Amino acid sequence: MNNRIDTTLKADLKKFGLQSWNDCFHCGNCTALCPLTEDANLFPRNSIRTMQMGLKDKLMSGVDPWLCYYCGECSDTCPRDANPGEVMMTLRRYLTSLYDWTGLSKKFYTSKVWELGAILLLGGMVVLAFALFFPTINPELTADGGVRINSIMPLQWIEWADWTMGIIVAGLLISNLMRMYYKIAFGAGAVRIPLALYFKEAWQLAFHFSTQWKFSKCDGKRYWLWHWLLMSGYTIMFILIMVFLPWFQTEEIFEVWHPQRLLGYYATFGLLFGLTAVIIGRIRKSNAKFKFSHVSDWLFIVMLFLTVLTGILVHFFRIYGMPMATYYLYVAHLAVLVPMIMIEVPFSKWSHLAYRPFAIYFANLRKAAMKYHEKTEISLATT
Amino acid sequence: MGEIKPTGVFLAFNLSDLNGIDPMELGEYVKKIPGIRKVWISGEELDPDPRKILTEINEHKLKRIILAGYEPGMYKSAFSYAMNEAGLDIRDVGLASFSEYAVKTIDEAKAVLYCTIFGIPYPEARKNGSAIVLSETLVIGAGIAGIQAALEIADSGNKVYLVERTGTIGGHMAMFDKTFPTLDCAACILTPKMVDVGQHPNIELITLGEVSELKGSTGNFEVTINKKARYVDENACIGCGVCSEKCPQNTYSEFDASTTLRKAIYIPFPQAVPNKYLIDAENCRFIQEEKCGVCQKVCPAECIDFNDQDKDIHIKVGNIVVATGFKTFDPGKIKEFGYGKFPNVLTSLEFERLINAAGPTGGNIRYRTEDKKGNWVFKPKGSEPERIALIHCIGSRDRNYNEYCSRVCCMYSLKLAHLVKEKLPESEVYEYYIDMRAFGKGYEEFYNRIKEEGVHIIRGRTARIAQEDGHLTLRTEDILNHRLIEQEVDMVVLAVGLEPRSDAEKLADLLGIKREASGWFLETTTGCDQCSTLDQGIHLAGVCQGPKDIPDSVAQGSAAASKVLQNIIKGKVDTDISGLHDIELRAKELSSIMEDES
Amino acid sequence: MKDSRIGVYICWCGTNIAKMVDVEKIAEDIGRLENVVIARNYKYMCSDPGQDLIIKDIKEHELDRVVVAACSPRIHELTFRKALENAGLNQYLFEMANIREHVSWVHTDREEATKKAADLVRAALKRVSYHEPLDKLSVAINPATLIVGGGVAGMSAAFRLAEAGKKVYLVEKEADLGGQAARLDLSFPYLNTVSSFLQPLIRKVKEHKNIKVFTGQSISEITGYVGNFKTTTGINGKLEDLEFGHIIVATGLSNYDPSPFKNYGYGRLPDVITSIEFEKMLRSGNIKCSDGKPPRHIAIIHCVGSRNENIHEYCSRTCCATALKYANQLRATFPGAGIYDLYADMRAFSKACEELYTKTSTKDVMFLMFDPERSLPEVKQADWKDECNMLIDMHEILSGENVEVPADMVILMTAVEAQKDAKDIAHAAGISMCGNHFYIEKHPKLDPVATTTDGVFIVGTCQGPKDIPESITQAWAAAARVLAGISRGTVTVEVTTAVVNEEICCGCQTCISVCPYTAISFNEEKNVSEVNEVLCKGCGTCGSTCPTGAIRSRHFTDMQILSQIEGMLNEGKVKETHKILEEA
Amino acid sequence: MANFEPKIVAFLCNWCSYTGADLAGTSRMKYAHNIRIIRVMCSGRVDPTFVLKSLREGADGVLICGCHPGDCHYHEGNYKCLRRYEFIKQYLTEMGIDKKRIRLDWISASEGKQFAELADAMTEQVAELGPCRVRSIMENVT
Repeated sequence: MNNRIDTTLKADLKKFGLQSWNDCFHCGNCTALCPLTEDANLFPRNSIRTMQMGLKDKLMSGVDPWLCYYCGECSDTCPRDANPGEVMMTLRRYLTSLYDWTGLSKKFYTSKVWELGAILLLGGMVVLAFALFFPTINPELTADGGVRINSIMPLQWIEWADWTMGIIVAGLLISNLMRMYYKIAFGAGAVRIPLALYFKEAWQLAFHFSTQWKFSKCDGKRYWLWHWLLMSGYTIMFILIMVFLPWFQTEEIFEVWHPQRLLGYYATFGLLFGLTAVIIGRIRKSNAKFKFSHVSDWLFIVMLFLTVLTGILVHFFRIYGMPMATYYLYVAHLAVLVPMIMIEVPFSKWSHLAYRPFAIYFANLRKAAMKYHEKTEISLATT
Repeated sequence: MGEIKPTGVFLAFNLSDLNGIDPMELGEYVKKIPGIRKVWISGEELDPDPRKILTEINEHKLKRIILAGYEPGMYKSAFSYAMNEAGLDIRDVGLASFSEYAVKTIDEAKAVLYCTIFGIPYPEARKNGSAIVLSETLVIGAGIAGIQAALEIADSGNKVYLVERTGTIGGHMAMFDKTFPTLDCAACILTPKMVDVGQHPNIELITLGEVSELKGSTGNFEVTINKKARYVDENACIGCGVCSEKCPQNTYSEFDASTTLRKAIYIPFPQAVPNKYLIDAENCRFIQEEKCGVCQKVCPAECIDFNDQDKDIHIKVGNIVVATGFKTFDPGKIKEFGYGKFPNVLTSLEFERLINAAGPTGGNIRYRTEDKKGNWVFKPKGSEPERIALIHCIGSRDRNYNEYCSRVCCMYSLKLAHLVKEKLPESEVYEYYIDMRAFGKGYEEFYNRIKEEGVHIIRGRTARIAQEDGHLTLRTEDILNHRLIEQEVDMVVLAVGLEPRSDAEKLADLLGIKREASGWFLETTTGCDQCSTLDQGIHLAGVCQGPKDIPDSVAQGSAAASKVLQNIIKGKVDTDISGLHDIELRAKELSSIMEDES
Repeated sequence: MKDSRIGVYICWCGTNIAKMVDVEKIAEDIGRLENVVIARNYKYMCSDPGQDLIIKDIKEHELDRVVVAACSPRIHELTFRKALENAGLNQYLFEMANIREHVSWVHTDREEATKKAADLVRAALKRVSYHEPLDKLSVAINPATLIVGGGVAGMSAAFRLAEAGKKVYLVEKEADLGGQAARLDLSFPYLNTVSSFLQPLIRKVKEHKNIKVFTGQSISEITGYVGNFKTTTGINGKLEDLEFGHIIVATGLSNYDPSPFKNYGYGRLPDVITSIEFEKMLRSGNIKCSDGKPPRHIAIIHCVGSRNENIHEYCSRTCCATALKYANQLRATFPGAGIYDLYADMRAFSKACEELYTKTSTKDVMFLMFDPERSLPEVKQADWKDECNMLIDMHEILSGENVEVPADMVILMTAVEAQKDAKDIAHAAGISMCGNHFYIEKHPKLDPVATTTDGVFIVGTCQGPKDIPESITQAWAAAARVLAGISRGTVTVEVTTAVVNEEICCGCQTCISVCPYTAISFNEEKNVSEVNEVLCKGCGTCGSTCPTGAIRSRHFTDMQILSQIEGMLNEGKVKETHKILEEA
Repeated sequence: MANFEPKIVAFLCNWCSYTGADLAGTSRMKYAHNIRIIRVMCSGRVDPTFVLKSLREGADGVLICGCHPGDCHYHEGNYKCLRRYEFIKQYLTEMGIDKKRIRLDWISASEGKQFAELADAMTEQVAELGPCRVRSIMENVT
């Protein structure tokens, strides 16, 4: 069955921030220039071609867009100013929305109203919750003059809220990942993957997740470092508050070198540094990958930045015993934190944190599977 | 004058081609012309969708539509479609194309538009009497196009001044080895023509000369040519070459595209015309610091004069043919290819010299090496490269450099590939292209022949070249076979594109020729005319008007000559009025005359 | 052999010759030989004093032949010939020995070099005594010109010549002027209207007092040679004889009929049309499918009949840019429609065409690439549930996918090919054709408009596919040639031509068969061959094939060359009373 | 055959080969001095009698050069020459003269170097054959 040329896809993609879809005349410069490409993954050109021809299925069953870390070199040297890097970025947004079964992701990506609305709504709910359950707060200080952070709301409650949020997010992410896996493993041009391989290749996940190794192959090691700081800081913080909240958010203020604080500080630093770098980059448009900023890009950065900022303030206020400020900021902190996690992680930009390593994993699986099949065929032929 | 049908004018501009012309102002101007019912400006009043146009036509009861702009034709079919729907005669869709008349100012734009509205060809309206034409002609640039033009005119018994900025005529063609697709050697077919020029009684050859001033008017130009000092008496020099033998100063040879060294006193190449030596002052030790002077001592004909000065030559001519040619793109600009960093990454022109029988290695393909003095040169001895890659579209079809297609690179690359196969049958040759533009007579056949010769032809633009231990590695996507190639080769030839000469702008201003955004001289495409500029006495020939291969340049050289001959034989040439008001009056007058006739 | 009074001059060329060749010795030895009146050596023979020396001697010593041993004749033969003329001696009574390029510059052993130089001088000496005075032959040129073909090229040439005040006969096969261009709506790359310059041109040509137009006529036979051609043609029956000096052939091309391609379904599917048919739609503004509806999807297919071994191997050159032009016009007409361009290689090479290509791709025109050698697209009827009339199956090679392209209208960019009657004109005017019946130019590089027959030029698309500007440029190029020829008034013919000695010609006609210029004709009643000196280029091939030696190629006669060989290999006869003139 | 210096007559066509030989000179390429050049308008002009005459007059070898096939200034003169060349070789062999004494080769106007090499090669080739005895025989006969 031939696949039909589809002209509607590009219109769809424009909503996801596609600049121009047809500038590319397929000289293959981008693909050859990119240090991450190999025979099995000839992006960006191939993805661009698929996009141009509107071959949706092929697009969905492919992982290529996730393998691109957007160093921007292809866009700088493209003879037709077709901006391959940005196209790949757009495709990632598009794929994210495809993987998401709730359809919210598409809404958030394609309409500012929806995204902002959702954020405000969640933020409002948090504030409301506090206002409803704890209209009055009696400021208490610890013996050593710190603010009793948990007297605003019992840690238990927070933890419960925390867990529920965690479960929802996890649920969404996992279900979406399943969909992604399904599309890739059984979509157009899929290869049958023997079970053993899943385990053999599993280490890829952890490795690429923790190191972003492929990114470091792109021209600027600098960008990789920024990105890694940001990402590691985020992850640590994420785990601390999601999993180890009781251990992290303690009444007593430990010594500076206490791992709780060190970890906290590291994460904060990583986030702050990475964010600042990105913000400056995007404002200055210093590099091709920063030239075009979709709403979702900005929103995410801003919210993360606010979260970090409020977090830091809360931290210092409570150390220096300023109860009310601490409590109000704590509420504010949660009011940005919650929507950020609830929206960005499963539906928007931050989901690539999950998709990318899995994409690499799946890509390798496929490669391994192909090799495997070849081998078996050969052995069959020989016998 | 006759009544103008109710007309709508559509000003088809997009921001890219405004050229400093303000559509609003133009719109205001047009509105005042009687009979103009409606004026739209593209994008703002109307985006040309046939349905919208149709309603507009009906609403304003229009019978006729004029589209104006640089490429109004882009929208024409939309309007003719609407006109047809409205049951009107689509011949009433008129175009006022600014590109057609090389319009650059608002007044010209107005004039063109005005003429179109009155149904008068703009050139007709510009015409204003005629001027006597002097029979002498100036040809600027003695490449193949210039030579051709000069010979045509001189053969018909008219005086020609042929000005060449370098020391010899022949231009780029003289540097080539073979010519595609026939593979006959450039020198053998060109040198006889050069000799003709040298010996022609009607051609006065001025080498080392550059036009420095233009006075007078159409048909009677007063040109000043600045002739650089040669330091060698052209009439006395017998071309024995003793001076050059003895000269101690080495420098890169321009004629050999810097693939080899020449002396400070030199002759560009053995068959140079005039076949006389010259001193390049920058490198002459005597002229620089009063030392040496050996050549003067050894010259048997005593024709060397260090006190020679630049001098101005004043001539009067009736026609000028501009054939200043091109320069090749400097691939050093593209950092990914490491040209200038890796010795065996060559430009096609360098390679052209390398494989030339009269080149640095006598036509043997050798590695480029560094000599004792640190110059990069080719030595006849030494080993041969076994794998050679050619990369197309260097600096062409690339918005970072030149967007246009240089037209000749595909074919000359195929030619080079063939020559390599001929000289090194065992070698592997790789061609990396984007679109194979084998368009000319016998070109496609040649392309097929090369394919059969076992040259690897790969669709894909090489992205970067890396050098490890002498080998060069090219990273390319083999698009048609869906794979990446990391090809290791010994030598890379960059098919560099053509660019306007660096002094093109100066000359253009001097002669009042207009230029494209890309820098090539702009012809008035009136009647698909490739040779003429707005001045009836100044003509274009060869690559200076846009990339061309040899036969096209030759043809254009002759074509320019034919216009010159027409002017000379007629004895007079049309002169133009430029003032907007005069043109308006003229157009009105002409249209009324036409009324009377019909 | 009759006595002759020969002067021999050996040139030093500074040290260039003298260094490697003992010029004094040679002069001395040669001076001893028969018929040598005087033998000198001088520093620079080519210099004015050197030439004066020769002139003086010719006058003083009544020399009737001159030999100069110096550089290559290709450099200075003319110089010395002029000197002879100035001295009142026929310039052909001169021979040059090349002892620089062929001796002093290429040898290292002075003794041997001197020997060789001497041999060459003796050879020249022997040869020159057989030289005979020759006069340049010149024929008057008829200032009128015949132009065959009234398309853009033909008319441009005609108009240029006429403007220069020359008579032109313009013969057009069709009922009206205009040719292919008249079928076009817009021209690429700037999309200007063709008619805006074509119509005025037609009018000007028709009205011009120097142009006589014959429409609906074809040329059957042309007689004569450069400067003096003849033919007969005429309008509605009343024939008239035309005489003209030059012929410009601008017969143009015809369009390929794509019916043989089953896969495109031309003729079978109503909405598969050729580019020419589409141009017609554009000119009428009425772009509709056969069912009268506007198309929702339009596909343009390149290289139909071009770049195809079975039909035309060549590239038709203009289709790609034309396709881009169409794409733009279609986009303007149908803003919402899907436009697909199925190409093989995008050959947008002309000025501003690459830019047109870029512009087109920004207008949502989808470019799909196929491989003309492996798999051609296949157009098939769609079934009712597809929202389009046709579907095109193709292997898209940039993605490697097999895809289906929807289409309501398919435009085939058909190849161009030589005129059906190309052969007749070629035969009449003496033009040679290549395999695909396009005319062959004299030299593909340096003489793109001339042919091997003097006075006959080929311009425009009869020589190969071209766009309008290129055709016009060629037309003018030819016009330049013609104008130059006319203003020279006469054409001087190579005198080193062949002549037939009718006494010994046996009438075997071998010469006729070998002559590349059909310059030799057979005289029936005399039963001998006759050479047309105007057509003869003096290659001498006939001379060397003539069994009886009846044909001599002047200035390269057997006697001259044989004696040259003799002189070269023998020590010449020394005259009894030899006296050596010492140098002045 | 110690230091035997053969005499070789070379017929060069005016348009390609002679120019090529000139180029060899202008670019100062050194080659054997045994070559004696005679200019003809076209290699097609080379009449078998020229070859025989040369040998008769004491030449040890004859070299004929023309434009490359297809490049002939007179379209196909060089092809005619090629045919004749085959015939001459045959004829010489029948007369008991080694056909290696005659050689036909293509030299374009740009191939000065090639001409020099050809000249050397030809000289060597003829030198190996030793002197041609045609002349002496003829003189004894008469």
